[in-house]
Amino acid sequence: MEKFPENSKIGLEVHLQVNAGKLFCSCESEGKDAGASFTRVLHSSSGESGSSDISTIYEESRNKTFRYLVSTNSCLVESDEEPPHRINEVALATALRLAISFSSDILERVVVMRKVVIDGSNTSGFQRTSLVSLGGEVSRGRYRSKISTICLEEDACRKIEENGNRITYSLDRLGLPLIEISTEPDLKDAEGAIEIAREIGERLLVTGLLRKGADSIRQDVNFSMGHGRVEIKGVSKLTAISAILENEVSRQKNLEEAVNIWKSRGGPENVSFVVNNAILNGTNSRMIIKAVENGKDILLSRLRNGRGLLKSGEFRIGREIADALKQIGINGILHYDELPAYGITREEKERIIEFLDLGEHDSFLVLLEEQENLEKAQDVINRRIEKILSGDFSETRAAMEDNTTRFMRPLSGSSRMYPETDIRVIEVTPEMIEEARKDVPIPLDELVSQISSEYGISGQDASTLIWNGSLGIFKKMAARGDPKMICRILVQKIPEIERKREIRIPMEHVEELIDFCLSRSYGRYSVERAIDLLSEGMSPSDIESGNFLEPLSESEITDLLDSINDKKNISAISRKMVEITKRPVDNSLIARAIEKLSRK
Amino acid sequence: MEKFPENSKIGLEVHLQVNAGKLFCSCESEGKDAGASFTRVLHSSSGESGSSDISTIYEESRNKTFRYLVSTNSCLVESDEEPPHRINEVALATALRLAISFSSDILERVVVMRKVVIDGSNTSGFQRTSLVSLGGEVSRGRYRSKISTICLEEDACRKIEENGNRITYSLDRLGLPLIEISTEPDLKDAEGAIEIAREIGERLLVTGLLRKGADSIRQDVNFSMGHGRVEIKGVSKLTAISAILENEVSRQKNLEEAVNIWKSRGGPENVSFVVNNAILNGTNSRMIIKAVENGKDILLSRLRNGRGLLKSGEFRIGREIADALKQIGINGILHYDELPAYGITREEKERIIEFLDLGEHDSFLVLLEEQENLEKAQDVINRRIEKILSGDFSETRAAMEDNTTRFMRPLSGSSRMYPETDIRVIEVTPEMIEEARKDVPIPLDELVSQISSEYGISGQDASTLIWNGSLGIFKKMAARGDPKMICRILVQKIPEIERKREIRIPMEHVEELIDFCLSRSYGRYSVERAIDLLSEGMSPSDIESGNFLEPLSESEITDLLDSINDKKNISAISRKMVEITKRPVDNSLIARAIEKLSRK
Amino acid sequence: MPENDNLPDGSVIHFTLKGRNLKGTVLGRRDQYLSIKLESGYNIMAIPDKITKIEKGRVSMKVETEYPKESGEGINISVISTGGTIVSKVDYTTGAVFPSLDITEITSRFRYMERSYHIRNVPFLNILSENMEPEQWMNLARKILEESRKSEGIVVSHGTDTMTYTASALSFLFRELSVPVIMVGSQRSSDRPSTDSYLNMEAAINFASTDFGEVGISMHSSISDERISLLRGVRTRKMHSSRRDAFRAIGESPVGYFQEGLVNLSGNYSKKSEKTTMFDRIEKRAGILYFHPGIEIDDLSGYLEKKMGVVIMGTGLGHISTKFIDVLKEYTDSGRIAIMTTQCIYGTTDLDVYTTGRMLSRAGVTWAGNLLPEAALAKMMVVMGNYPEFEWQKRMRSNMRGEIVEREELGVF
Amino acid sequence: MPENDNLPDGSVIHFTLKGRNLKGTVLGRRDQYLSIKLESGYNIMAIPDKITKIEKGRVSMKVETEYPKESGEGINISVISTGGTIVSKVDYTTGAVFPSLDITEITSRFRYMERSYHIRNVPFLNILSENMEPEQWMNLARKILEESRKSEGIVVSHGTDTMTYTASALSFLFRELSVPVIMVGSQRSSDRPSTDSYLNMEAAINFASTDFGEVGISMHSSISDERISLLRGVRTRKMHSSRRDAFRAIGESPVGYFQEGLVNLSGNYSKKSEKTTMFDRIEKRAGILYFHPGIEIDDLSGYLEKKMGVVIMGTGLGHISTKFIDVLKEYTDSGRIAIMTTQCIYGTTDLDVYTTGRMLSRAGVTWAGNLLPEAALAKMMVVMGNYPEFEWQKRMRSNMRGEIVEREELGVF
Repeated sequence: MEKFPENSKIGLEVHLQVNAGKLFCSCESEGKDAGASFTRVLHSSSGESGSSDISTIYEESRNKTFRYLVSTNSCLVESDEEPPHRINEVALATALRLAISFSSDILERVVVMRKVVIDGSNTSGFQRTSLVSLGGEVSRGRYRSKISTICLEEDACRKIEENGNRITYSLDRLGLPLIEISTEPDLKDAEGAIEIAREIGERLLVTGLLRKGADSIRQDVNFSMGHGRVEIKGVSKLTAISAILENEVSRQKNLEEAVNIWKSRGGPENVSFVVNNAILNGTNSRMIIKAVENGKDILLSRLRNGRGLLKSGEFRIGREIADALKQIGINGILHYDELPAYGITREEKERIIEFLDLGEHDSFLVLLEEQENLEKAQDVINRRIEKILSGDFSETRAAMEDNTTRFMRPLSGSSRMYPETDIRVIEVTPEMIEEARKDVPIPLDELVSQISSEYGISGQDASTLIWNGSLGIFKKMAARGDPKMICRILVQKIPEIERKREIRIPMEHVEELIDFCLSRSYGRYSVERAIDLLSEGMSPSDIESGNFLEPLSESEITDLLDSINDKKNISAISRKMVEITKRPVDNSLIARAIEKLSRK
Repeated sequence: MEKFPENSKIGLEVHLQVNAGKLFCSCESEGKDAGASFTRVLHSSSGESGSSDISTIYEESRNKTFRYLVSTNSCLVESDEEPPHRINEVALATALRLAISFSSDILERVVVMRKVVIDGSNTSGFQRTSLVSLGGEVSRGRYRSKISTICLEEDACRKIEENGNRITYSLDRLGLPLIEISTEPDLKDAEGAIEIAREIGERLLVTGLLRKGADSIRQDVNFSMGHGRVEIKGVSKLTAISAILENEVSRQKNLEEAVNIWKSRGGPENVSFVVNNAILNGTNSRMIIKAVENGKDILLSRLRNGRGLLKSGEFRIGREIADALKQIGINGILHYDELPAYGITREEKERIIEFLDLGEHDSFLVLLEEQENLEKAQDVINRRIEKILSGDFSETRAAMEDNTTRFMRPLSGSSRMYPETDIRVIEVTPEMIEEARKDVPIPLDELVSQISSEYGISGQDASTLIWNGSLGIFKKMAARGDPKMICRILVQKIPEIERKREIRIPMEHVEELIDFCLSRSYGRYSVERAIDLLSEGMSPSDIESGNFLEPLSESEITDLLDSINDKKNISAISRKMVEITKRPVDNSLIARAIEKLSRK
Repeated sequence: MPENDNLPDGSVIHFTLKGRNLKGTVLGRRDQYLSIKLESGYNIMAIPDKITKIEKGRVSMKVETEYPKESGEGINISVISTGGTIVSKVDYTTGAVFPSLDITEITSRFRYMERSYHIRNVPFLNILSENMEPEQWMNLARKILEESRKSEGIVVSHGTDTMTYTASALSFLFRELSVPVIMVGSQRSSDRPSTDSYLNMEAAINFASTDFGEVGISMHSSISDERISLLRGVRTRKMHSSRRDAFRAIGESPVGYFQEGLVNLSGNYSKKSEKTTMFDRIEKRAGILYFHPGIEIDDLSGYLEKKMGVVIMGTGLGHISTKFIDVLKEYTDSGRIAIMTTQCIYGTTDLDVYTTGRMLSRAGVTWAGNLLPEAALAKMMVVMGNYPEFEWQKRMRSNMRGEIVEREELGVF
Repeated sequence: MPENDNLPDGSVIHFTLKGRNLKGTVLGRRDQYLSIKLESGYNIMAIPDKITKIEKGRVSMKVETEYPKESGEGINISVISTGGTIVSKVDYTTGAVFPSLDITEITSRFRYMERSYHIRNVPFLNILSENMEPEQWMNLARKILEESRKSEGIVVSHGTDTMTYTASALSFLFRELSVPVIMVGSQRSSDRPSTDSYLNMEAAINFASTDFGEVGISMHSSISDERISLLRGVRTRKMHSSRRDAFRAIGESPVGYFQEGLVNLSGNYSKKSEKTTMFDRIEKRAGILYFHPGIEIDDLSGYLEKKMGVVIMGTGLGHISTKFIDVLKEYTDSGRIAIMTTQCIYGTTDLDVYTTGRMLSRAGVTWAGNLLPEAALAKMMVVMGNYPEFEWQKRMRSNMRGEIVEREELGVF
């Protein structure tokens, strides 16, 4: 395991999905495919004056077509066919509650901005985002971190497929409210980052408004160790933070070492490709043959002094170059270190070495690409090498499944932002803040012990209720009696039956029927019976009207026992009685009835 | 061959399609399938007071669904989705011209009526028709007939398919203007009817406005021989009139004879069906088995005194009954005379005879039909038998392919008509009549000899020009010179090339190119060359701009001869020269050039 | 031809015309021309040469329309007619078309109808729908209220021209509905065999027996006689002058369909309530203004004064020439109301997006999403009639009867 | 905070806000609030605790929009802008969005555009389209006439709100056209990456190089960035307030399409003529009246007097309450013109069918098939301005520019 360097600085941007519909329209949080789609291209307004944001241009150059799958929770707003509606009041109130909870200072005016993102993940070509509060602090255990800002923004589309220049997205996630909490880079190690991120996530969880699902909490991690800030996007699992940061530390160390070697050899010259389609005549390499068939040219360039640095030992400059090229849609790059391979023989490699007149430490690059893209590719490679050589490794990187990271784009500057003119400036009134103050989320462990002691349930159960999102219904029902029973239903019975039958039982139905039972003083057996019937697909109104929930009285049980021979197995008797009457039975009443009978 | 009875009376209703677009909208005469369709049902306003028209009710009872194939020459008017537009002025003027031609008195006001027809052949459920003139006379050779009325009406849909209760029509023919010329029943034999019908058709032909195509002239024939009027619908070929009328004479004679026999035996009693699904238990008849499988019941009835009259010798009362049943959608009827057959054995027939307790002259009917239709079927059969027994054979019948006729419906009365409220009453102004008088069609033979003598072409050619519909263009072109050449092109060249290549050469292109040639004094060879090029798919503008039509001059020919060795076969030389120059050649010029060369 | 002058309509005459002897029934006259129905059924308009004989007795030109006031057995449905011809009949003797209220013409076509529904025929008005006035909306609502105590569903037959105005007005007038109120009309009049009235009415009666607690419209879904849509009154517009499928839900899907005897509803509607209650006033002084280039401030001056409220049909998201801003500000300052709708028909208004919109908004002009102009007019008349002035703007913006579609999906344009 | 009052826009300040030190650029102020763009790019509106430092120099709040007056090589196309923003740009320093006329933003996206077209940029007006007035139609027509002598095709960029009015007016103003006149706009403004303006303009330039001799409109066919429709100006309406595909041909199909760099026209259009000629007068005194229940005779009295002609948007086939018949008769008797259109938008008018229609017809009201209200208004202004009074009615009924669809097919509704 890599040691974290002394000068490490770690900051977080935690994004929390708020389960309260969409931020700028009336669509619901969840939706499924609606069976329609449309396609778009995006144009950057590339002639902006002032500091044009290089990341924008980078993405623009990709020249992609985006296909959007319409979801049942999308409307003209997500399709970018209608102006956004007014802001979701619940989402805004939730952001205010979190801000208060973290002692962050709320701004009196919220200005909605457009942040240009033209990778297609937003149909409009921008993400709506607004600064809600400044400053604050979050702590957990021995860790403590300053908050810089809390923002309320829209989530982006969910990527479904990427196929060459055509990317498919779903609209289902687009427009969900995200609360973004950014910390100062004041953490020193991965464990601290994990703890702080966890604390932030739990604070929304406690409100009951954290959306369920895999991507409900996502974090970006900012990291620096002296080579500039790297922003690692899309870390979805907290536990991955350690591995990712360790890998990033190695990468930067190795890169630093490779750069030193390269410089010591005299450094590179500018890469400059020449076309030589004949050089591999007669090759058996399927990769080459196919490329040529597809109209690609063979571009060759010397890479002065680069031998062994592109891929050998721990050195991976080849990958840095390839990742940069991928951003402009160019994939076919080969280099000295990896050959012979891909069907290219040692002899063919020699031909290239000879053709390019390589020196002892020189490497080469082979690009399979149309000649017309030569200059663009050359430019990207040279800029990439120049940046690495400068020792400034700052950039935006994407977290991968295997906990490595890949180059994504240069760091975004402020120059991607301009105001969302379709939405008026939102006034945060004292009344709104007053309202938010009434219900400020407390830390999860505090809440757990509070619930546990208030209702007499275990801490484990209290925690499960919170994570399930069923604390709200629990509190409502528990106020009417028998918290333990209700807890058991919510924590055990329902999750179990949902798992077994692979269904979702709507919470509002559960609520309706528990209410029905409690108002008639029916007990646990009736409630369990109600859940069973719901899980079989009956509607609450059918269940209520059909007298399915009134438990059998002792006298009814006694009467029924007449027709049952074997009076030993009480649960078998119970099953039988349910089968006959379709009503719930309290087993203890059966036992009592049998006993009474036997005493007669 | 049957002799026509002395008291025969024959009248005609000749329907002529006018080639001038549609009568009440702006669609063209011709169109093809547009790839869309819709379905409709029709409702009769069955509660009308006054004499409700029995034919309407008959058709209504069929309970059918109509599917309409949209054609490229239909619009919302044909779909019955928009009110009719104002009347087609050319069609009205043509009706006026015909009226004048037949000395029929034109009404000063034309009132458009709706004639209810709910067999689906009109999307609206009615045909628009209007009386244009009264009286008049038509004669040909020794035949002479009085005209009763001339009407201008809409043509109906073209039937595409009939599949149980679902009938498919095309909208392409719907709304074409039809001129209906009705004669008094003053003809005595088929030949007269044919001659008069021909004369009427030729009179529209002469105007150049008779639509081309198989159904451009259709006639209904009214016939009576003492048993009431029979209206035979849809005689499309004139020559079929003889055979159809002869068959009708036999049918009525045989019917009369059968009725006499039946009456002499004491006549029938009312047919009264009983259900006996068991009677043919164990039968091997696939027809019976299938019917029972389809949920049909077996209905049986005695037919008192009817033995041998339903189908034996020349007697066919069985068919009269079956045809009537067919109108209400019932097909499965069997009777005594035709059994054993259809897999029903003699023994099974005996079982029926026994069950129904038949007397010596009695027949029986077996109906395979759901019991709930029993009364409807019984009613139709009894009414049909009653009518036949009364000796009143009057009805509307349909002409069949084999020149027999089939019962279609009772005669339509006047009670199907009411005014078309969507269209204003049309004023026929003195100016319109004056205009029509300027161009009154004359009989075809007069026109033929007039054209023949005026342009110096044969009567045959003149006649062909008229039938082809190319008289108009001929006259226009001929006025500019060389009528014979133009006639040859129109009468021979074009039809020949069209037949050979199976194409249609647009007349407006021919006209343009003939005009082009004549204006440059290019002769026959150029014009023929133009037709050839058109037939190869070149556009007139390409032909004109490409110098393809200027004939080779004698000097050009002489020059070309240089390169040709064999100077014997002039038509081979001609072909070669066309091939090289793509220009027309006058063979006589080749001959002259060769001669001159040989004399050198 | 002095002899003609005294001929009453319905006389059966023998006459000569251009020398021919004819017989027919006199139907009327225009100038010197007699309109005569010949024996062949054709009508002619002509000046007879001579009338040779006038038969005794006359054909009646007036048709008595008798019909059962109630029929069928099953669920009680009241069919209130306002002059839309549910069933027209043709008198083939004279060729006259006359309306009838004989609803059994429709119910008797299907046995299930006769067995399932007990129809109450309630004649109410007999006018052309273009002559419908706001007062009559009130009266009609009261009649529906009355019938709601006798029946489980109400069908209102109505001319199609202003049907959506009436449907909107009824929607706002009823605070609660214990019965479905289904409006029905026909685009092809019922005197023709191809009429759409039969199927529309069959569907309407079926819709009227559901738990739909709103004011709906029952009309053809397509030009085929296959499927009938149940459309929400406040979100529907007649979008074609003549087609059977002219009625379209704007910005949403139909609430349900009727096909092959079966009703299928989406669930996206208010269920009927325990009782029916209604507002009892209407403020008539409201109107619609269609903005267009060339409209002048002068054009509005007199007009606005007469109205307590005005629905503006602006362009796009809800714009009009900025020269009107001051006039409108003055207007709303005087306690009146101006609501912006869009002449695009489809899509929302939004006065937050463009400068002109923001200026209008500041001038006191109200906007309410995709509220339709016709629905806005009806809503305004009900709101102004029944709420205090200071609530008008808030009420106009609120979604009272589903008249504002909060989420416009892609498929509905 | 008196110190703020003198801060000019564009000042770069260091300040404290709720105890935190921040830096940003002042963009403006509303009440006591300063609008400040922070270094992070976020704008805030706040009252700083204290301004600690004001940097020297200021960020310019005005953006100079420089653009080439001509560009590209090939066919000459004049692009006349009327205030529709062909290209907007964002100044990321201040976040300001500003219009630009730099058409090379579009043409330079595709090599074929630069090679095929020589674009002349012709700034003409800079107004919101809802402020367009009939006089400007005339001026625009004259500008087009002028450009038609220099270019082979004309593109007119225009705000979408009143684009179809202008397109109709131009259609009638030009008696002959030797160039295609293609109007183009955008429904999503061009300051956003998802704007439709680029593709609409690319198509417009391509349409402008065909033999189309009418006034057309180039807008999205669907919400996808795939296909652009060429629509006939006189038969097109903006039918949705916000969607890209808002522009619809009413009662007919689009004249053609542009897709993947290729133009495909149907052939159903007038070819361009040898020369361009135009009418040179317009009668402004015409307006549109939207009929609705509750409209009163009083409402019209002042209005009609001011207008030489009125377009009525009636119900259904063209009906209004019969109480207006006398007023209209008087109006048309005085030599003015009233033309009936339908508020259904789709479908024809027909005053021959119903009683009310026939009464209106007798009262002198004109009708012209499915002529659209907006086209009727423009046509009326041109007809009244250029023909003698006795020809008005006849001209309005005649089909001058394809504004009346003689055959409505099934697929177009």
